[in-house]
Amino acid sequence: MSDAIHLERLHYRAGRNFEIKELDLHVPSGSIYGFLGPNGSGKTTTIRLILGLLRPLSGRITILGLTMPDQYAHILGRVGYVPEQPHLDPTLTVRELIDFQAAFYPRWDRARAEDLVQRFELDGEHLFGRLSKGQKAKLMILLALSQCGDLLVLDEPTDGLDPVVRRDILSALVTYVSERGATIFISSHLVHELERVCDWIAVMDNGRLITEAPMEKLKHGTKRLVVMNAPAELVNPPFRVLTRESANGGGGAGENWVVGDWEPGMTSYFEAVGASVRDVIDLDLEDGFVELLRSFRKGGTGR
Amino acid sequence: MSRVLALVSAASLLAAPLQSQDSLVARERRRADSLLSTWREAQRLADVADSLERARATAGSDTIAVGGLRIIVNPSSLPLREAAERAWPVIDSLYGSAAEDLPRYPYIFRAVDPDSGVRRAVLHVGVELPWDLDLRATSMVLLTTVTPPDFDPALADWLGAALRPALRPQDERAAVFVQLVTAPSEAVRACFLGDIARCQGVLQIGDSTGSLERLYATPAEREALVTGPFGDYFARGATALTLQNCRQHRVDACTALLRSLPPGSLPRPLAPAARMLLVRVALHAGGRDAYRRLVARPSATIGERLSSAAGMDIDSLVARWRNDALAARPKPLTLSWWASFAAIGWTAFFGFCALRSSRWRL
Amino acid sequence: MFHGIDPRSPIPLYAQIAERVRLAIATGTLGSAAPLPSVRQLAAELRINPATVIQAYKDLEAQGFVEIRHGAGTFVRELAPGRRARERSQQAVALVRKLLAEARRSGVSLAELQRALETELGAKTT
Amino acid sequence: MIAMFRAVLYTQWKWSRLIVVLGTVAAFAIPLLSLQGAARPDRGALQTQELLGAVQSWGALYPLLATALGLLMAIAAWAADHRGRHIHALTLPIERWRYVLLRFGAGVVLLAAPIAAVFIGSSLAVLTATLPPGLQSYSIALAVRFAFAVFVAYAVFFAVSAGTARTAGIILGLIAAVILVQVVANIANIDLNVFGAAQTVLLLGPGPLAVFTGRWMLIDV
Repeated sequence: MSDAIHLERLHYRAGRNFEIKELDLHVPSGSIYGFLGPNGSGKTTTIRLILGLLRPLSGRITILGLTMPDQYAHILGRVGYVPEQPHLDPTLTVRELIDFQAAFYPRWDRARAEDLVQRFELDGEHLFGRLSKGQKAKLMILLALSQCGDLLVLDEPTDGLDPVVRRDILSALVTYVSERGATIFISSHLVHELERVCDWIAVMDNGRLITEAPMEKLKHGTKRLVVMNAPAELVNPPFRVLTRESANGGGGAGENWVVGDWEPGMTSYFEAVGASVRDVIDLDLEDGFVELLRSFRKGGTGR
Repeated sequence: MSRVLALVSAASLLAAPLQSQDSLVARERRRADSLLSTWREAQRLADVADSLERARATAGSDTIAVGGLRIIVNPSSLPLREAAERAWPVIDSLYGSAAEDLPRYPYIFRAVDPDSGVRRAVLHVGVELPWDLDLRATSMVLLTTVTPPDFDPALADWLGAALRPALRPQDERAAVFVQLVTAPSEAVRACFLGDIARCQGVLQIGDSTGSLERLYATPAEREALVTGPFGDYFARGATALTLQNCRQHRVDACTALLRSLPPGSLPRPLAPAARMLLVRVALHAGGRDAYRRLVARPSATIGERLSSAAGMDIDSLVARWRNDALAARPKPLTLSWWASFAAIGWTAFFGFCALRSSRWRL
Repeated sequence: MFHGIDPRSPIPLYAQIAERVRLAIATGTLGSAAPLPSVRQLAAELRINPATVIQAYKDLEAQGFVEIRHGAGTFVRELAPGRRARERSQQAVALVRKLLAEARRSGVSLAELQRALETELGAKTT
Repeated sequence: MIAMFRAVLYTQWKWSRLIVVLGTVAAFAIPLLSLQGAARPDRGALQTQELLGAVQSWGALYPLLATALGLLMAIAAWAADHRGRHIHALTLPIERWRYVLLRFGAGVVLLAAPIAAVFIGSSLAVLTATLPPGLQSYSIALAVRFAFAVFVAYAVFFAVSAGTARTAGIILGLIAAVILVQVVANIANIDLNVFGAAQTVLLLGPGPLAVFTGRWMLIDV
């Protein structure tokens, strides 16, 4: 069980209109795990379930090998959390907040905190309420990193921040990972950022997990094909057909397909069924993500 | 001869009115006598009516006799016998040998159902008791309604209350202590500090002349007395002006006003409890016949009667009274231990509620 | 040396990094025994996953370009003289191949491509 | 554990500084003001009664001050958490009951200042004033009663403000239920005196408010 976060058949319902059913999530420890999904897809809810802020109806949650919610105090001691909205008290100054957090975390690294204060150019005597959005985000990251936790759970840490602040935060995160070998669980809908940093990606929509795969497999496994005179029905293809449209104005039987789990050698399959692949176009993570979502919403195959 | 005749006629003329005067006087006397006889007749009739009423009230009810107590009551479930057995020793210890005359003053009770609405014959003699009283309440009734044997008016006036056994002697002594400390009169404070003579003055057991000086010596007291209880009494009429002067701290005006009060209406610095305690101390010191000696000479001054009852001179009696009062400082009404435990308990309880009600998760 | 790394391109990041290092070695900007930036430093600078940098360095070591001394860092190996020339010609071939694929996709015929090359090269040599 | 308590204490102090300082000054001043009258021997024997009257009237301020301190400190304790919807507190690595205990303890420690001020104030007042004969000072008893009043008030309001709207609703529901029962009893003229019972339970007897309704006399017989 080397997973930092292990969710099994998680079931949670909030009111009538939102529900998480049969959620299985495995975050390998030491990885940077991206958690993609449109707004309102249950990302924040999942994070709150992971941190024990919410109690699921059923399902097992194992964080860093400890079961939640029984040992939630120990778990939280080793997890750094940065929420979507600042959750710190605006009437305390930066220095006071740092001292407050320091008292609660056994492995608090005062040197790292001081270093980050310098690097993020934060003014110790400034009231948290009066900090800018970027400074607040930096302070929360600072607090999370200074805890020297084995797992960082970040809920859209760089959302709505200017590139300079984002760059500082990302480099601080990456430095931390390389120094401590910690696991990072980033939920975001800034695909480029995740593409750059993550080595695992999960996509979630409307409370259900669409796919969970290493970045390379997900990114290179999704291709757009220009296929000529393809047969209507395909008999158990080695790849997954996400969407299939007839090319507009391509003349004849040209079709645009988007396929998942694509391996380079699979064009041979088309020759076997008498079709031909005129072109294989690579998709970056964003296009792949959009296609995945679209096919999923049209009721395509789950995984 | 004529002058003599003239004198005689003049005298007779003069005497006529005198005679009529005499006849007037005689007539007046005759009328007074007849009034007196009709008054005695009425008195006799009243006694007869009383005895008839008494006979009617006591008709058909049995009599309980315990020690000197006689209780005439209609048959009921009231535990009168046991109550009498508990009350008699207390009464006997108070009145001592005089308790033997108590049978002359029997209790007359009528046990009634407190809830019933039926109209009952109005009873002019005796007391109606609800028949569901428990033992303690019944003995309490016996103690509080005993008629002190041959209790003369002079003693009653001075005491201000009937002399009956004290239900809670300790509270009475504590009340006296509080009065000695808080009474707004220099004399009382001096008595509290040990001046036995001032104590006697305040207890008003000596001669009653010059009481104003003795009881309300300082100007502040007199002014407080005038502007306080007698404020509106003096406000009307001629005394309004002197009242105004008295308010401007002119002590002579205040003194004049107080002197103008009818005798005996000067408020007493000490409440009846103080004098009651003095009598109890005297009876206690005097032994069994103390009460009899106390009521023996109604014409003597209170001081003499008390000292004869107590069998000691008045100064040492008052000194003993003062010591008793001072020894009875009331227990300070600070936080009792169970209240502190209750407070701690409630604090812990609400602390626990805070835990239960605080948010364990979002 | 590593500017312009594009995470969105289909070529994986570790491949791009390895490419840039080989190019640097080929053009001589990285002399023999020159140190490469540490994993932590490069990852922080490019804001990419340290694992990606490690993989890139491992590939380079497999191809014999660099040598990873544990604890001391990564250094360029001593290359045989011909190796740099061969590396450069491989780079040229890769470039040409990319050019041809691009031409085909945009429908340019081989003849036109050749004429454009001569005019460009001609302009360059005169 | 000590470090955590110090951290919580510091934040609590920062939020309730004003309350504690004002409370301490008031708690120190009331006993002194109540004994002002003692210094007028010219009133002679009247001084005793006037002094007792003054002490009695000033005495009524103690329970009010105690309630106010309890209420404001409880609000200060939970205001920040409510603003942040408890997320920060719930992500701290300690059990919830330990966190609530720390908050409660911090409040109690801070409330010690006004309590000490009452004791010091009353002792000072008693020393400086010349009491009429027969009267005694009860500064310790007063301070102890004040302490209990403050702690009970703090505990009550701490419980209420710690809770969610749901618990506040429950409490209000309870009160409404009691009123309803009383009204129904009156209509059906059942002999049921709920208010009387509630009053005896709460105020007299060992109820939570008994400590408030006692005698707040610094000077007494």
